[in-house]
Amino acid sequence: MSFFKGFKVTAEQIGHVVTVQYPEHKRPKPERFHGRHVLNRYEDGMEKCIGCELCAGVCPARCIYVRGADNPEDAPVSPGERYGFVYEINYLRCIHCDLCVEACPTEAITESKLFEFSFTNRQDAIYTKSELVVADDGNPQQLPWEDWNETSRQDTSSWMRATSPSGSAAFEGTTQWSGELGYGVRPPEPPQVVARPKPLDSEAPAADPEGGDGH
Amino acid sequence: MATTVAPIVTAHIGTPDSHTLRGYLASGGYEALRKAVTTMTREEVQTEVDTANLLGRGGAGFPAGRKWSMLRKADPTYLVVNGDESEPATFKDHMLLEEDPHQIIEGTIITAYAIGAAQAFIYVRGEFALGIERMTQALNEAYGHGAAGNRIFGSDFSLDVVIHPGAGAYICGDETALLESLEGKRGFPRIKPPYFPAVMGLYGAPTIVNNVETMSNIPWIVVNGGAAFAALGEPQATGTRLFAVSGHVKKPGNYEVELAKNTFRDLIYDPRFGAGIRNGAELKAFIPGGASSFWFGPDRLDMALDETKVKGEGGSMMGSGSIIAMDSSTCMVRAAWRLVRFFSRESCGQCTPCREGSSWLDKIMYRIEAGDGRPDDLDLLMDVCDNISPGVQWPSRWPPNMTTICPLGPSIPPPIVSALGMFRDEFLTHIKDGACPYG
Amino acid sequence: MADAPETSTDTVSITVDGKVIAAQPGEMIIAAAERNGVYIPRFCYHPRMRPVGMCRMCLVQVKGPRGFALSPACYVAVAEGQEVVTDSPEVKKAQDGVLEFLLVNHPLDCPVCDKGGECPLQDQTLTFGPGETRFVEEKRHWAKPINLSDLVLLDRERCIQCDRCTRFADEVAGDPLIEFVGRGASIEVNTFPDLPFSSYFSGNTVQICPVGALTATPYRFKARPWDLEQVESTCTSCAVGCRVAVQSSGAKLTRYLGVDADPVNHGWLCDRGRFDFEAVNSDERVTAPLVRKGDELIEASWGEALAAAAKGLADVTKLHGKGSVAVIGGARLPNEDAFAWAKLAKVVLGTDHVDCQLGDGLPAAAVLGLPRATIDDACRAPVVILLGPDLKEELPVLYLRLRAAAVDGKTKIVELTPHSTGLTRYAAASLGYRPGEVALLARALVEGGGGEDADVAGVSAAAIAAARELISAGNAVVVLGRPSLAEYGSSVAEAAGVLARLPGARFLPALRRANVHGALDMGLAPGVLPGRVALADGRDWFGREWGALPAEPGLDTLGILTTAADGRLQALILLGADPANDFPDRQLARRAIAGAGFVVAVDTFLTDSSRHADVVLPAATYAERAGTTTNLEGRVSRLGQKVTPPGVAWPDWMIASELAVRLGGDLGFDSLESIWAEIERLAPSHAGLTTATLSARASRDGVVTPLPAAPTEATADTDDEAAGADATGEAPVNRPALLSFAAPERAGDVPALDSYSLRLVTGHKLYDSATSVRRSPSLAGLVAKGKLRVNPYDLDRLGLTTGGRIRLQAPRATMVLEVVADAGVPRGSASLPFNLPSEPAADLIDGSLAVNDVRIETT
Amino acid sequence: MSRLGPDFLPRAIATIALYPEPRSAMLPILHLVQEQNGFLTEEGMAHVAELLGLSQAEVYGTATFYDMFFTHPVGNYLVSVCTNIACLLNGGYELLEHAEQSLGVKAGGTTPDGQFTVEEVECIGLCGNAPCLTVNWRFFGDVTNEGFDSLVGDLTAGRLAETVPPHGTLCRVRRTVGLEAAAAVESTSVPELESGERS
Repeated sequence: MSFFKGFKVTAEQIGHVVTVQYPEHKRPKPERFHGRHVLNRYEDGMEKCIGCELCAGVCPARCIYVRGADNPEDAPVSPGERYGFVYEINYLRCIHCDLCVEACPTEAITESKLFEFSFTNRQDAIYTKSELVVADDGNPQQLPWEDWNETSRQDTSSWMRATSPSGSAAFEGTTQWSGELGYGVRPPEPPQVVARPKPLDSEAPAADPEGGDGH
Repeated sequence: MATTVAPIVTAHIGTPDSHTLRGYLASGGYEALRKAVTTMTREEVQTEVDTANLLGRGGAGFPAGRKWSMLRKADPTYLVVNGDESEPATFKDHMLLEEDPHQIIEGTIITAYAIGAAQAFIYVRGEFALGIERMTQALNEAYGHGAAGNRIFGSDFSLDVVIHPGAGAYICGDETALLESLEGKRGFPRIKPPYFPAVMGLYGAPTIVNNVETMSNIPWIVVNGGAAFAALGEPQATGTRLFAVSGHVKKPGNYEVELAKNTFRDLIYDPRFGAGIRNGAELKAFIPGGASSFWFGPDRLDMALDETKVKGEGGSMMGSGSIIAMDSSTCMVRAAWRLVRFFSRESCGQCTPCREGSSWLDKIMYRIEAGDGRPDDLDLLMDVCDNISPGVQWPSRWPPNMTTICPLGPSIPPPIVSALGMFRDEFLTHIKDGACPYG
Repeated sequence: MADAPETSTDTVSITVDGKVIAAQPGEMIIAAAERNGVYIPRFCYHPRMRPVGMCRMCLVQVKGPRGFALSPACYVAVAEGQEVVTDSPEVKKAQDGVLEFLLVNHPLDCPVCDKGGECPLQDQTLTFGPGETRFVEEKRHWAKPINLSDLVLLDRERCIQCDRCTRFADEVAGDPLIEFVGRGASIEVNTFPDLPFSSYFSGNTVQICPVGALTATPYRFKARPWDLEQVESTCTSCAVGCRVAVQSSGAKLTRYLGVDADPVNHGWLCDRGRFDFEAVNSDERVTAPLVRKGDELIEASWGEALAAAAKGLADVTKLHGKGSVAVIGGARLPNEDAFAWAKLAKVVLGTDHVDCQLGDGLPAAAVLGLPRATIDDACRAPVVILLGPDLKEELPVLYLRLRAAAVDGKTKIVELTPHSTGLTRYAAASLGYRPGEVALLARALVEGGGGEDADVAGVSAAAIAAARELISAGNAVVVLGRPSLAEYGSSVAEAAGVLARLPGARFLPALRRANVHGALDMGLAPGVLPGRVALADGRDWFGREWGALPAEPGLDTLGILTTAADGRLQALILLGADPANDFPDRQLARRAIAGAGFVVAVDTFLTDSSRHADVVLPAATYAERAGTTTNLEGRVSRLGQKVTPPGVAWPDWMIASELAVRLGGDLGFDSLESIWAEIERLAPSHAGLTTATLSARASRDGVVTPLPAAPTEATADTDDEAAGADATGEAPVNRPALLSFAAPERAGDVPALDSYSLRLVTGHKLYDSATSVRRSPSLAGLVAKGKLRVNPYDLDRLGLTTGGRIRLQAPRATMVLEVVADAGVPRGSASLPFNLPSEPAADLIDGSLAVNDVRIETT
Repeated sequence: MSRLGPDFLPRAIATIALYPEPRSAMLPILHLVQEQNGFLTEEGMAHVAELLGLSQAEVYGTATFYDMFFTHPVGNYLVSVCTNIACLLNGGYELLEHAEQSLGVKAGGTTPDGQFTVEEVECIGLCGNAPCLTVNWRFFGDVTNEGFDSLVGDLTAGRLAETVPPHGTLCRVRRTVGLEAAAAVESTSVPELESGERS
């Protein structure tokens, strides 16, 4: 009897169309799909990456290579002293674990839901900064070898991070999701609604859940 | 009721030309020194001071004679006189320096004789410009009179005295900071061990540091004997002491009174002294011993002027001998904030708890006073105070614990802890109303 | 208690957290606890500096008369029976409190901070601190960062006022150029306005800063700590041999950190040693062999280049005999490589014209043959006689050690110098002698005599008498080197011979080149064989294994260059040497390179010398190959390899081996270990020092040679045995005796100084035109303009004013430069740095003269 | 003239001679520099460093510790208003506010004509006459708003020249005596300068 039981799932699918005509038609991706990375910018165009190498440090696949440099005083690339001078991700090694996104102190690196790219040589699998950094509209650049269709625009969006106490002990151990930076703003998930801490700020870490002014 | 005794340190104040040699000689000046160097041995002078049980008048209240006896035997040794009076609302040394400089010099030279010092330095607070001028003039006159310099009054004893001006730093009132400053350095208090002045003081040599008022007592003790001094007051609090009374009293000023036989009430209310609270107002609280002491409410007015009692029963101190009366119109948050801000501005910056803690407390207090306080702030204030002076509490107890090199650290919490302890409601009103109820 | 240590007079037992531990008397609690595994957090405490108790992080509870009270563990000394608690709630609260206070004003810009990832403040906050802050106000703000100097940046926002850098500058370096400024919460570290922190030791402040307040420009944003890989090594910028951690990221060196080697550097490095790694990374390195084709040096394969070199050398030898080839240099090489080259030269090439010194040192016998002292010996000696270069400029960390000893009153310094040095202000006596007459002064110092008021070498009798008094205690350590390169080294050797007669005198040679002492040990000197053996003494011992050795002692560098310039020496091998730049008599060196028919250069860069070579062989350099090096104490310590050499550069020993094969010999080496095995077996001074001994953990700070137990003195009285052995023809040849120093004959008097002239004095500056400085961009900019220093009396006499420009005339050359008054230069002398690119004294010097005189004219 | 001039240099040298170690003369000599220049000029501090055999940073670091030393120019009249506890209770802040308004500068500032600098100071020890202030460190107690205005008037008119010396003058009385110290003044010359560059 158990033999037939095993076919139960299959049998239930009879009559349903479960395949789609890929690549002409693409399914919507799950909300937290881990695709290829983007390097975000602030609204004024400054890069968020400060070249701190925490992403490279945390990467279990050792696929990220970052070098920092002094921001040129007359034409700063990012706010503050340091910017990401070199930024490379080797997609032959990347396992899309998103730890780099978690580690990033400035939310400079996030993962989009784009994943369809192929290469004809190994060198091309290394995305450099010029390819990873978002375009002026804040969305990822479409690179020639990436397969985008009209639905892909929404795949360029991505959630920020999974576990984020944001420096506040009030949320230690609480799983949180913070809002999306690149593409639209979705409501935060339930645990954060109660009292969302201010993001970790390099100058004044706010620990006050009531958000009183810093005087 | 207040006792009446002949003044000791202020005997010449108010006499004509008290700050000149002529005026000083007219009232028997330099006879003590003459007596000491020509008829007494060093040990005899020490014995008199020991008998007098003269407690140091700088704030710590350590017996001067005992201090002298702890001096490490070495050559050279130095005497340093602390005239860097900067404690808020303390102005007695200021008066002595300006009005009776010769008495200080005489006391200094006698002390140097007693302890065998090679040279004496009188460190005068820089802001006391007139005091420095009068002291310098007095010193010139003293040399001319044969009371200082080579072979004083024909004896074998010679001494060079230097008037050293400070330059504006409260912390230099701490004896080790004063020594650093006297060595021409930043006034950073020294770590103890190893820099106990009596062992390793000025230039690493054994050094006695005594307060100006202490020095001013010495000539009288030499002339009248230690026993006569000890007969005043009580055995644990002998002699008279100069108190600076200020704030909301009718007659602020310096008053010399017999210790232990008088009370705070005498100083504040006696018509000869403070003469009561002005404008007919009520006394709300008073600070018994300078900015770093825990405050007293009116219930402590009848406590005797006796360091042992003030520390033991009162949990505070007489410290620098300054009494600040605050009437019912006073915003206690503001008063406490101003004192904390003082410490924050005067912290030397060495120890983390004092440097960072004082400025943080200043910011919190300012915020509360300005109406931006938060409910958690009161606990925060207490905990930050506790991190500076572990175990600080209300009602207070003496002595406080320290996490810093010098006592400036534990001086920061008393105003806050006292104000919070006695007037918590005022803090809460500030926070609730978002403004100071006293305008 | 089971684990109670036995109490003896030299330990005190204290209780830490309930455990009884043995502490040394006078030790601070923090140190005693740490040695016994209890780490008490700290920021301001540094074991090499006086405690200040400023950060208050190390508060622990110590039981006193009033019970347990919080006390700082960094300045409370241990006492018998003391009870200490480091883990109670009270201590924890105090630690929380202090860390919260420290973070009140400390910016949380860790991601951009170079210290992030290796920051004591980060680490201790995680270990001991609170999880959050309650500070909601605005933090303190300063401009970030500011330049304290060309090498050091300061971010005052991050500073936690621990006093480490300022204390270091004042207490250790003696350059109090940074200070606390302001007071209380607005206290900051800063320099005098517009006066940079230009200390030779400024990099140490970066290393000991417990936060990212001080950062170094050469490392700024170059890497993160978790990128770095590290190997321990020994610095080869000078002959002090500081232990250092070499760090790299990717294939590039990124940073050196001082390692606290107790007998040597106490964790300190000079800035030249710390930052000259940039030269290793330089793009201008020679990365492939070069062979001259006509006027040009053309890249070639190793095979071609070695063949060309071998052919050239063989041709010369065939035509002119074995004495027609000379080897100059070798001080850059590790010991193993120096040994291989010595063997190549003395056996395969058969020449003894080998010298690792460039006319700026002392005869090998004066370095190797005098009783040797260690740095520790010098720092503990009752008196140190300085007869050498300005240690602050040439051997900076030795300067630090001696300065500390003098300041602490542990030793007194008596200095014999022709111009004031960095140590002059710490010296108990500084005798400023007339150049060339140091031997006379030494004689007066040792023998006394002379008239009551007779000057000797320009030094007054009173000053000599005072100095005699100072050295009368005996057991002096003489720091021996070249006080000036404008006079003969033989006068110094003569003075050394005189000073050696002082009872108990020992010598610490102060030659500055990296491994010059190792190269001398390995026989890269005329008349010397490896292991501190004279050629004549070691002929049998080495000959047994090596075959024929040169018959006569060869020429030193001065001799080689003179002969080559005359065309009587036909081939030169430059072993990492640049005589055209570094030899005191540059003109002679340039003529010699031109005069030698065939020149082979083994080098890392094309230098003024190697660009004239016929064959250039690229060598691997520091951190690119392993080996050992020997410092001025004779301490052998290991070098670490961290990166790979650029291009096809080889280690020097490999070049020697390959060249030997092409010359028809075989050195018999296939690895560093095989070389060391032969050194251990043959070199008497290194007997017993096996690779295993060197690699042992106990040898991390190096091993001083010869080993105390080594069988090196076996042959002093073996004449009879040897004779007996000859008779039977069977008995083994004994190890030869170590070289001994025979005081040279008294030299003739130096010529009198005419009243128009000044006698030239010259020595190195730390930042000069050396390759490692020029090729390190961070250091190259620090090279100063040369100024002529003259006694104010002479300046007056010549009618000149300080700061004016003058024309300096010497028979060899004329140069225009600034003159400044300096009372530290004796009358009749003029002092000019030796090797600055713009005003090189080396252009003025005639190496054939005992002293060099110059004249000053107004421009 | 920023280094110590002929009027001040001998006083500085005599001061050094009073102390067992030269560095002790730091504060008195810095006062002299301020008396001569009105504030501590860089050249003045460098000169002190020379006289005491110290580095310039040591002098600078020490000077900035003390409130009475200014490393920037201040007005001819330095008006220091106390606001500490005794004055606070007696209208010190009101007096400071009045002073700021009446002179038209904030505490720490100097009037455009360079005459007055107003600063808020900690207790200056005249608490019996609060509120109080000093002008060039000469004391004025029980200062009312009107009293302040007339004080400013007197100062501007030069009527107080007897009481209030120029800014920076700490002590108008010269020490004329001494024992070993006085003898030493005769023979002391400027200490020999540090030779060579400090590096």
